[in-house]
Amino acid sequence: MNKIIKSALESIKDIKDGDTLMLGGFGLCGIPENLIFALREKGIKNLTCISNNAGVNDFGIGLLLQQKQVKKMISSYVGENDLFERMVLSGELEIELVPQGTLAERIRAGGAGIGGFYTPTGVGTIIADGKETKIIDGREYILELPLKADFSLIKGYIGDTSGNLVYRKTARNFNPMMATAGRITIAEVEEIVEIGILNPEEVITPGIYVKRLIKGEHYQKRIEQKTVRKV
Amino acid sequence: MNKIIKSALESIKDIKDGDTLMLGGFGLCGIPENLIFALREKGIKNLTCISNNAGVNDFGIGLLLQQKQVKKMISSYVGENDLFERMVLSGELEIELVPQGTLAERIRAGGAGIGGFYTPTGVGTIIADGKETKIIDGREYILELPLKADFSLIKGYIGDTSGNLVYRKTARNFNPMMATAGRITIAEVEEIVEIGILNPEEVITPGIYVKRLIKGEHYQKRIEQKTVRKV
Amino acid sequence: MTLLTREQMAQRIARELEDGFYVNLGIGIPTLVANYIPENISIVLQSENGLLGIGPFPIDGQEDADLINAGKQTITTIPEASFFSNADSFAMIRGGHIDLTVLGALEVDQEGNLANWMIPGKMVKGMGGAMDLVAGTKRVIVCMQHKNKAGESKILKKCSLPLTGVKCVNKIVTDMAVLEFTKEGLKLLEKAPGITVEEIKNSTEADLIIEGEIPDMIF
Amino acid sequence: MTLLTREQMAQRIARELEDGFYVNLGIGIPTLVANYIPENISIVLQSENGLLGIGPFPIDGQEDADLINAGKQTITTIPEASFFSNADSFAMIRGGHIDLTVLGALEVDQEGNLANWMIPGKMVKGMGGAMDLVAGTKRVIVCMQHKNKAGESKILKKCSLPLTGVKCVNKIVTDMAVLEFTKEGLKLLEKAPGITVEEIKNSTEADLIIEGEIPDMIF
Repeated sequence: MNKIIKSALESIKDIKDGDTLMLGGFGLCGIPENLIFALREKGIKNLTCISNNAGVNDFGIGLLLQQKQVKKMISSYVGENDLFERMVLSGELEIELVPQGTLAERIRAGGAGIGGFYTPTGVGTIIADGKETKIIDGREYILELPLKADFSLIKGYIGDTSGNLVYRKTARNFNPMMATAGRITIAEVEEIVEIGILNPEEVITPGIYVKRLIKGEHYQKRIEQKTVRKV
Repeated sequence: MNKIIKSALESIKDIKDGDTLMLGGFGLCGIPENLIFALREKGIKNLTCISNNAGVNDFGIGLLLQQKQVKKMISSYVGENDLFERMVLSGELEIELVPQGTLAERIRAGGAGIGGFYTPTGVGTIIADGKETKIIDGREYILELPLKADFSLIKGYIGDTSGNLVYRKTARNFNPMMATAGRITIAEVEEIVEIGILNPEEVITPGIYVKRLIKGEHYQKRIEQKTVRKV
Repeated sequence: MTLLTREQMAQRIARELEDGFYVNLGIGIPTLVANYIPENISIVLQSENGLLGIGPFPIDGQEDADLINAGKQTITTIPEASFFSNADSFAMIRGGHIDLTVLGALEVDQEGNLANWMIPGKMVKGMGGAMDLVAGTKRVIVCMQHKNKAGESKILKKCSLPLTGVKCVNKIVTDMAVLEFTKEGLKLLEKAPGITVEEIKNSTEADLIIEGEIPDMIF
Repeated sequence: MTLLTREQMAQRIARELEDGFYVNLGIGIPTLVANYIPENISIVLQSENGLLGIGPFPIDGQEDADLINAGKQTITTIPEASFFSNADSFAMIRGGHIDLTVLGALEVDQEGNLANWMIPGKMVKGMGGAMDLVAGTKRVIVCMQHKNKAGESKILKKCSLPLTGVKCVNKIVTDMAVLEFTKEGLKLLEKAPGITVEEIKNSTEADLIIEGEIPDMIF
C-alpha cells in the first residue's frame, strides 16, 4: 500500500470549514509544520483544534489564530501565546482546558473504541463540574469521554510507504495517540523510506493508522526555551 | 539503579500463598519460563493467576496446575489444557473468562490509574451479566474494572541493568501491560546489558516498571502448533 | 446436492477482500482465505496477539517460537510488518481500524446475532478475542457449514447458544449460500453451484429475503 | 528575618530524595532541585511530555529542538533514558509509578488542598499536567514562598482559588519552614536558620501543630 501524497496542500484537500482537527506536538516540538502552513494557505475556517498547546504568536497553531481560522481550541496549556489571550478575552475564540493526562487519555480512548473512562485527575476541582463521578474501590473518579477528529495532522520522523512511523525523542508526544483518533490521519515526516527498512519491533505507529503521508520540507523546528549549561 | 537478582528463586522470595499474580505470554509464546519453574519449586499455593492462557498440561502454568498451586485463573482462552478442564469440572479450580481485548485493557487500566472504562465488547452477552451498562453517543457499553496484581512475572528479550526492556516479535503480547500492573514486577530476560546499550527510542517497558530482573536460563520456547508451508 | 469444500468457501470469501484492507482472519476455514487473495490487490493481515502484517507459514526448520499467530501457529512477517502489545492490538480492533474479520460460528440468527464460543454443559474454553473482534471490526463475515452434523440449520430465527455479539454479522458464507444482513432482513445473495434456492430455504430456519434470480457463486 | 533563597529551598528539597526514586520536577524552583541531588544516591527524572531519564541542560550549540522538557527547555538524556508518548507518560503518572513530584503553588490549605493554576479574572493559561501529577504521584511536595507579594500567608485554612487537587499535598517547603501533613493536621517540622517559630506562626494562616523544639533546616 502506497500512501504517499505529493504535497501538503493536496493531502488536506478534503478538510473543510467547521471540521475538528487534532494537531500533534508539545509546545513547538513535534508539530506538523508543513500541514499547518497548508491549512493557512487554504484558509479553512471555523476549525476546532485539539492540540496540547496553541503554538506561539507567529508559529504553529498561532499562524491559524492570526488568520482567525480557529473557532475553538481543546488544550491543556496555552500560556505561550498572547495573541491567543487577546482573542479569548475578546470572545473571538473558545477554549476548553483539559488536564494534560486526561487529554492524552481521551485521545487514546477515541482511537481505541473506549466509550469513556474514570480518572482520579481533577476530582474536587472545577474540571469535575457537570461530570459524572463514581466511587470505585474507595476512591472517587470522574467520567471522561473520548475525543475523535475528522482529521489528525501529525508529525513523524521517518515513515515508510505503507505509513509505518517512528518518531524522534520527545517529538513523539501526542502524535501516536492522535494518529489513532482521526477519521483520516495525515502524517508528515522528515524522511520517507521503502517498506522493510523500519524494524518491525521499533515501529511506533503501525501503518493502519496513517491514510496519507507527505515528506515535509524546510523544517524550522523552533526552540521555545533554549537552555544551556555553563561548561 | 541496578535491579539484577541472582536467581529466579531469590527474585520470588516474598511471593506468598494466596497472592494474585500476573503471568505474561500468549499460549507458550513469551512466558516467564524460569519464574514459573521457581514458583513450582517453592510450592506457593492458592494463587490467583491472571494470564491469557493456562499453558499446556506439562509446561507453563500447567506446571502449577499439576501441583494444585492455583486457586483461580483469570484468562481469555484455556482450551489447550485438558488437565485444566478436569480440575474445573471437579471444582478444584475456579475460572473467570474475560474477552481478550477486555483482559488486556483491564490490565492496562490497572497500571495506568484508570478506575474503570466502558467497552462495547460483550454487550448483550453473558459477559455483561451483573455489570453496569451505559449508552454513550448512541452506543451501549459495559463498565469494566481494572486488574492489578501483587506480583507481575514477565518475560522480556533484552533488559538493561536499570530494568529497561525490549521484547522479541509476538513474544511481546501481554508482557508490557502486566509490567505496569504489578505492585512488584519481576522480569526475566534472555540477555542483560549495561545501561546505554538499548536505544531509548526502542525501549518498550521503561525501567520504572521493573523492580527485579533476572537472566533466564535454558529456554525451551515450546511451539504449540508448528505449521510450515510446502516448498 | 454438492456442498462447497472448505477451500471453496475460503476462495469465495477472498472475493470480499478489497485493495488496501486490513483484515483479521479467525482460526479454521478463515485462515485458509489467505491462500486465495486476488493477485491484483494488496491486503494486510492482523494477528490479535500483536502483529500487523502476517506472512506465509515458514519453511520447515525456519519456524520461530517467538513468532506465532492467534491460533498459536508458527508464521512469518511481510516487510511492512509491525509488532505491538495485546493492549495496542485490541485498541486497533476495538477502535474500528480493522476493515474486515472472518470468523467461524456455531449459530447465527436473522437479527445478525452470533454464537461461536460456548456450548452449555460442555467445558468452556473461552472466547479469546472473538467478542472484541465482532464488537470492533468494520465488517464481520461469518464462515461456516450451513447445517450442523445433525442436519439442522445453523442460521436460526434466534440463537439458542450464549452470544458472542449482538447484531454484529454483516455477511454469511456457508457451503450452500452467501447471505447478507440488510435493513430489511437476511437476504440470499448467491447459491453454491448445483444447489437450488429451494434446498437453501429448506436448510435455513431463519426468514430469508429472496428476490429475483439468485446467481451462482463465482470464485 | 532572612528568607531562604530559591537555591536554598531547592537544596532543602533535594534532601527528600531517596535512592532509586523516580521524580517529576515542576517548572521554576522545582527544576533547580536537580542541581542538588546528593552524590550517594541515584534518581531518575521524568518529563511528562514523554521521557524518563532527563540529563543536564545541553552545552551551547548542542541543543536539539526534538528534545525538550515539560517547561519547553532544551535538555539532554541519561544513558538509561527511554522515550514514550504523552498517553504512556500520564499512564505512568496516574498509575502511581512516580515516587515524588515537586510543584509550585499559589495557595495550600490545612486540608492538603492545592491551588496552583488559575486566578479568576486573569487569563487562564491552563493546568498542563499539574492535576494529573497531584492525583497520581505517590508523594507531592509543594515548594513556594511562604507569603505572597502582599505579605499574606499562602498557607491557608481554606484555599480561595480554584483547586488543582484535593488532599493531595504531603509536604510544604517554603522560604521560612518545612511543614508536613499528618493525620492530626499540618505540622511544623523545621524552620529556616534565623527564623523564629513565632515568625512562622505569624506568617501562617493555617492551624499549625507545633510540638517540642523545632530544629533548623539542614541543607
